[in-house]
Amino acid sequence: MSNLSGYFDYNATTPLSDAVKAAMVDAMEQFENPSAAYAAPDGVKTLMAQARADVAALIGADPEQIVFTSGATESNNWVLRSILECQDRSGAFVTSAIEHDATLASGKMICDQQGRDLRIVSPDSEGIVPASAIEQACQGDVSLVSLMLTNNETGAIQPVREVSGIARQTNAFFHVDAVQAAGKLSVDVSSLCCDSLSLSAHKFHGPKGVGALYIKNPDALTPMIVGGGQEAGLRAGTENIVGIAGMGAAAAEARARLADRTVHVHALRTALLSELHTRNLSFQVNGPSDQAQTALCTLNLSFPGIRAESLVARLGLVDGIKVSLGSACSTNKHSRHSHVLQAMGLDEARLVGSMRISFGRYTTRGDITRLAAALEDGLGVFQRLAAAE
Amino acid sequence: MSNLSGYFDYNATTPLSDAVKAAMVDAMEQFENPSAAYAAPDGVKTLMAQARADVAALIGADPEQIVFTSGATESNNWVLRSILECQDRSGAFVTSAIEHDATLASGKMICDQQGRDLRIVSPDSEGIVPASAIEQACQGDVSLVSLMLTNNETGAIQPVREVSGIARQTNAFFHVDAVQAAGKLSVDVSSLCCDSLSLSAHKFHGPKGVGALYIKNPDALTPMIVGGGQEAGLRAGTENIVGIAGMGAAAAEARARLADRTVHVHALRTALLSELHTRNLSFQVNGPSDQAQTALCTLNLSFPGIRAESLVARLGLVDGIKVSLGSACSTNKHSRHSHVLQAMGLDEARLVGSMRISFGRYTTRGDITRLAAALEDGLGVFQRLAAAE
Amino acid sequence: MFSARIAENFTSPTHGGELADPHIVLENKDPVCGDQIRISIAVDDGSITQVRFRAWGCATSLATANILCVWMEGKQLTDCVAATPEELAEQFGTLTPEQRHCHEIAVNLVAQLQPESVA
Amino acid sequence: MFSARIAENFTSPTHGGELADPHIVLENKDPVCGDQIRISIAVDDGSITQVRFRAWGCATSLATANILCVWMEGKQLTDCVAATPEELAEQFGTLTPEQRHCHEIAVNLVAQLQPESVA
Ligand SMILES: Cc1ncc(COP(=O)(O)O)c(C=O)c1O
Ligand SMILES: Cc1ncc(COP(=O)(O)O)c(C=O)c1O
Ligand code: FES
Ligand code: FES
Repeated sequence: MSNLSGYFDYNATTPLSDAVKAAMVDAMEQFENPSAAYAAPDGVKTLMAQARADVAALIGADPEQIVFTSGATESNNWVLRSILECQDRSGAFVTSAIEHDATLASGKMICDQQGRDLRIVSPDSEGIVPASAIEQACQGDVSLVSLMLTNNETGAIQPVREVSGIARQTNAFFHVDAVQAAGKLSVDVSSLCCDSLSLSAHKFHGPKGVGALYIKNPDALTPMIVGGGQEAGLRAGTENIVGIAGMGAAAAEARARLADRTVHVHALRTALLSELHTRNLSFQVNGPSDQAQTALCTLNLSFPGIRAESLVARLGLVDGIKVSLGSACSTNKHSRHSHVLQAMGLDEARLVGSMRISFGRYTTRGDITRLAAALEDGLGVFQRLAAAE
Repeated sequence: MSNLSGYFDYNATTPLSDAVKAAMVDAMEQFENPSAAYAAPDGVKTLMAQARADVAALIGADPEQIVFTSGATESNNWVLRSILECQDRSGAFVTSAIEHDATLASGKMICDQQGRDLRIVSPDSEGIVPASAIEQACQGDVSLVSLMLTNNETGAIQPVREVSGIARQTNAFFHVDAVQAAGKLSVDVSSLCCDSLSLSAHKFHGPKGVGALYIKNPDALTPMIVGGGQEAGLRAGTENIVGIAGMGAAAAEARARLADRTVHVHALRTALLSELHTRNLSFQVNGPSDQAQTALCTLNLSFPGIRAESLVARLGLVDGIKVSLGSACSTNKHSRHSHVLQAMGLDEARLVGSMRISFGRYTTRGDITRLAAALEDGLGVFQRLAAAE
Repeated sequence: MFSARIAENFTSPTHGGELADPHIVLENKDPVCGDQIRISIAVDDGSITQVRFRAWGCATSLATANILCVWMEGKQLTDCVAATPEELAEQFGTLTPEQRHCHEIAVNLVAQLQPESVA
Repeated sequence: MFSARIAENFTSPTHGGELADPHIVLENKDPVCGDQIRISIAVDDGSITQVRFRAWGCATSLATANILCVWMEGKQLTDCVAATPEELAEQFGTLTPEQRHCHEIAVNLVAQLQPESVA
């Protein structure tokens, strides 16, 4: 694990754990086609079945309800396309303003093409989408409701359980993006009462480019990718065996470590906040004030009077510390501000001054001190450079 | 490479080469998100750029024309959806009866939904789709023409170059499924004159679940999967870094070994045919009589009076030899006969008696003798058991 | 994909062949898949003394033929006639959905056994 | 993502600060991103003797401010005035498309330099 001590971008992606790497290396020897007719590919089938069982167990699902995909972007796109394009449902699509672009951008595209009613519900200033606001948006004919379980930028936990009741009442299909929750918080599909739920392996020490979609009733979705009938006909294409083996191992490990993780991450967060206070740094937390409503591995901060872009760059160049300016994906595009923080109604100065710190399994108490010291140093430098303004 | 000596199913999938495994293991250390804002993920970016360049070089494309996907099933589905769904093109979809289901099944589904004219062109009895038949099907308004370069079941090489001229004349978008050709024959997109072309890594010793789409003019396609803007906005989703590294290494190796491969595969085919003749086995070759029109690694045979299902099962159970009954994917479904051989007009007995033998890099001359001996033995057993009929 | 029982009866059939002068012949040709089985049976004093099969078909149907022969040989003819489909199914062990078709063939063959079928 | 030149001027700015009694002050506030730069300049006999900057902005704009200071200090004022955008661009090395914005800011700042700007 080269130089993980400065890594504070666990929400963007996580390193493969040793157990995951070992599972992937093992799977490299399982080369036969899972669809072959002859007697031998038992190894591959066992591997797939084990991985499916492990992923299912992580979220309290049955293995038959798990379909492997190329990641949560595909999983989210699939649900949207399947419900909004392939079925005779002409009702509105209700979602939140803080979803990942895998939901928001594809939802906009599809609804635009169809002239379908797209209702985007805003969060409150702490980044939580009120169930009541979703309820209000769910007037009349609604085909699909999609809500994330944990926001990637703020860690805010959304009222998914309540919203599932609202969706059920309006007869809408209810999808949950659990990418930032699975493997981090306890996720149970039956208590969430969702119709589908997406996962991505690389957020919990599995490989990138492999994910899953839980589907409560697999008949409810039409396939997006059609061909050789893999994944019970729901998702065609020769299976990503090495990736799926990695995802299974990651799920098993995440499940086993969940309790330890919670303690670890809580301690790190408490330590970071107290170090920032001790150093007299002024900052604001963007996200829920109530820790019970927050995935504690995420700390979105604004430093007043500071342009976070510079601070993040300095942390990277001078201190070898990696934090994120909003969602990692945004740097591919030309958006100026995090759409999540914007939707929360934060003012310009707070938007400009915001960064996301996220930590996890390999983060140590010492790393936290290093981060706090680097923040103190950088804030001093930029305050001095800007002194006259 | 455990027990590859009985493996004769290279067209279904191939084992990872050592170089590919090494590239994948290396890539497991490159965990950072390629979209991250901080200074560090140079490793990941370099890896992606190298893989893209290697895949591009394999087919004579520019790196900017290569988009990584989760495999050729996705690549084919994407082109069909993009051209047939997202654009203002209402013309027919012309394709052949011998395409992979990643084209045929998705084409049928999409055209059904839209009431679009689907024109499926039959091959001749040797498995080659005559360019003249495509030309005839291309009357009036045609939006998309899709043709495979090499058939997976017979090895028949299709007249792609000629068909590209026909497609151009009718103003149709021209897609080529080169999954069974890339890394096996020399494939050059500029001489093929296609608008897009799909590849799958696992057919040339790369990993399963990663592929690519060559797009001559990347603006010509709308994305199927939308989100974080990866792959220049054409294919969203966190990239399958380990898989892409493997595909790049596989492409580089396939390119370097192409000349050697041709010699090796030709020798194996000649040896197998001569062993079958020496042993006085009666069989028919399903596919082109002209070797110049055949990918020589594929030998589709029918044994008169034999039910191939039993022979294939016996080879597997008794001899540890793996050959295929038609396309591997079919075993997931309930189709009785290969749609390819059926389209060629073979009679029932020949269909029932057919199997596909495909070989490649790790096949030895000794393996060929083993296979011929096992075929002789199995044919004898079944002929004796059926003697009275 | 094949149970051990199916695999063994398929790869090492013990009862292939044809009796020169059988007392009973059972025949099945499946209208769907074309698989054929022909079983020749020798009966002595109500007891089945020898059974042989010829077959052309899928691996499971070849195994089915052999399993049937083994099952019948040495039995009383009347016991075989009286066997229920469930008893027959036991001989095959677990079958995948596609293989269950072969159980039907077996039932069909055994149904041709009549006490009076011995000349 | 940052050239070595930008990275160095950003992480180790040599000319941060403000002159107590500047002869010239250049100022830019970008209407789009809000980035601000203020450069104070001391001139002696037509020659720029000291330059310091204050800035609030992105990494590239902070680097820009420092690069400009280094470039001006020790030059003849008239030479700076006469500098073409291309000459200025050379000081920055290769910029990504987004960073080119900072070159424009530099051009804009230098354009405020007038021979007569010295009181
Ligand atoms: C001709 C052809 N096209 C498409 C595919 C599907 O590609 P993939 O295995 O990457 O899903 C295959 C192989 O399975 C193939 O042989
Ligand atoms: C909430 C959320 N949804 C979806 C995604 C997209 O998943 P993937 O990275 O597997 O494409 C991400 C992460 O990138 C995410 O944070
Ligand atoms: S397929 Fe018909 S009996 Fe086996
Ligand atoms: S972002 Fe405006 S100057 Fe850098």
